[in-house]
Amino acid sequence: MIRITVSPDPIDVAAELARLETDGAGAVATFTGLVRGDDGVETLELEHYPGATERALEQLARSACARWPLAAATIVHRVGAMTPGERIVFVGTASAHRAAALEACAYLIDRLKTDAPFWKRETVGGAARWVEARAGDATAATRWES
Amino acid sequence: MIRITVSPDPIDVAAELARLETDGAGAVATFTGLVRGDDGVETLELEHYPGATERALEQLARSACARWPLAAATIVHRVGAMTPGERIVFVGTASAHRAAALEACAYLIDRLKTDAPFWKRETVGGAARWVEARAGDATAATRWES
Amino acid sequence: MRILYFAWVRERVGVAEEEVTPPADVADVAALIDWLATRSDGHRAAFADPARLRAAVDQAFVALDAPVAGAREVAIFPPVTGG
Amino acid sequence: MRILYFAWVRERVGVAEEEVTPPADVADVAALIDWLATRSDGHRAAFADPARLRAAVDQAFVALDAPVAGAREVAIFPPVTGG
Repeated sequence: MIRITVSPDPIDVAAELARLETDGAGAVATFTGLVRGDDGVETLELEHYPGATERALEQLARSACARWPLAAATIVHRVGAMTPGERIVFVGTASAHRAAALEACAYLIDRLKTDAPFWKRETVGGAARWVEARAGDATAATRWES
Repeated sequence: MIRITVSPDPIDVAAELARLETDGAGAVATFTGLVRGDDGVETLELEHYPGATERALEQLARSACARWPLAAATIVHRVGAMTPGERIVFVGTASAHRAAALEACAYLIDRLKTDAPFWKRETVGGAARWVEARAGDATAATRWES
Repeated sequence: MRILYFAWVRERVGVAEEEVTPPADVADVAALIDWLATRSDGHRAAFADPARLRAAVDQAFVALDAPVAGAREVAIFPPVTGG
Repeated sequence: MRILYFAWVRERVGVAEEEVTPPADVADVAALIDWLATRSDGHRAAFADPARLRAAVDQAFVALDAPVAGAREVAIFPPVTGG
């Protein structure tokens, strides 16, 4: 079962985990990304492309389900303003096989970084700046091409 | 920070996740193993080697911290009697780098399957049988040798 | 044709979206961007370095040489930085 | 020397642990298992197929040719199946 959520609400990982577990598989893998306070970041704002974002995440989850035998794939991405320590993104997979759950989870977060229309703006010392895309993210995403 | 728990109590994944998140890294990866009800399994019992088990898990977590830059590594393994759908094992890692968190999490669960003294006994149709070790688990564990 | 802008592209252009009717010889996204650049100083500043721009046509990511004929919605934005 | 048994090895032997004093010529785990096998029919049944046995000496996993001289605790058990 695929679940996609893009919302300004805080991410409830316990609830997401519980839903993945009830999908009846023996193995659940998750990844949670948190706002980092490095370099004096005070707030982070996430802008997205409504409609296209949900569509991109849905396609990404479908492609994971096509590559691995998954019972469930969940992607939750927060948008709007948040502060260091808060959750930005949660990705979870459930499968009968632990390798499938673990690999699909890594795939989803790697590809999400390059394939979904989100943009981060950090505020440091009261000044806002758009975060630049990192070459390493594109490299991580390409390792799944085959 | 390394946390090892071997206990007959149910595993509280929300609490474990919260602890991993407060260790201050930006990336948290988890794996949860659940008792599967395949083939009519009614109950599962986990036997362990008290003392040696905790020591093996501690060594495993330390070796993960030596291989990857982790802020935290948590292993929780349940022992005693449980029923399908319940959590047997939780592994969690926190790092500044998502690849480190994801890889270390996969490493911990792969190696735990072969390196820690636990034994499963299933009850099916009222009859108990010891679960046989799977060759695939040994193969998965060896991929981390280098 | 509806044009959407995101992140610093939106800020430089000065609007989040606009309705435009490009001339018939605007065949691909790159040509559309060149044509849009003439609309204001903000547009010109936003599109100064096409290597830093990405696009979607009707909500699907495309390369800048993708055709725009028949498109209802074209989005122009910087490389994505989510997750 | 304290000997511990786990899982079906424990069930076949009939006890979870016992204190033994093997003769001086019992040098490694394999020899210890052969010597323990003479203690009862249960021991003999538990140790019938050494390929299915694993061991730990003083709580560290070892191969069956590992020495037991000076060991305080030796555990004998089937391949592990946790996780």
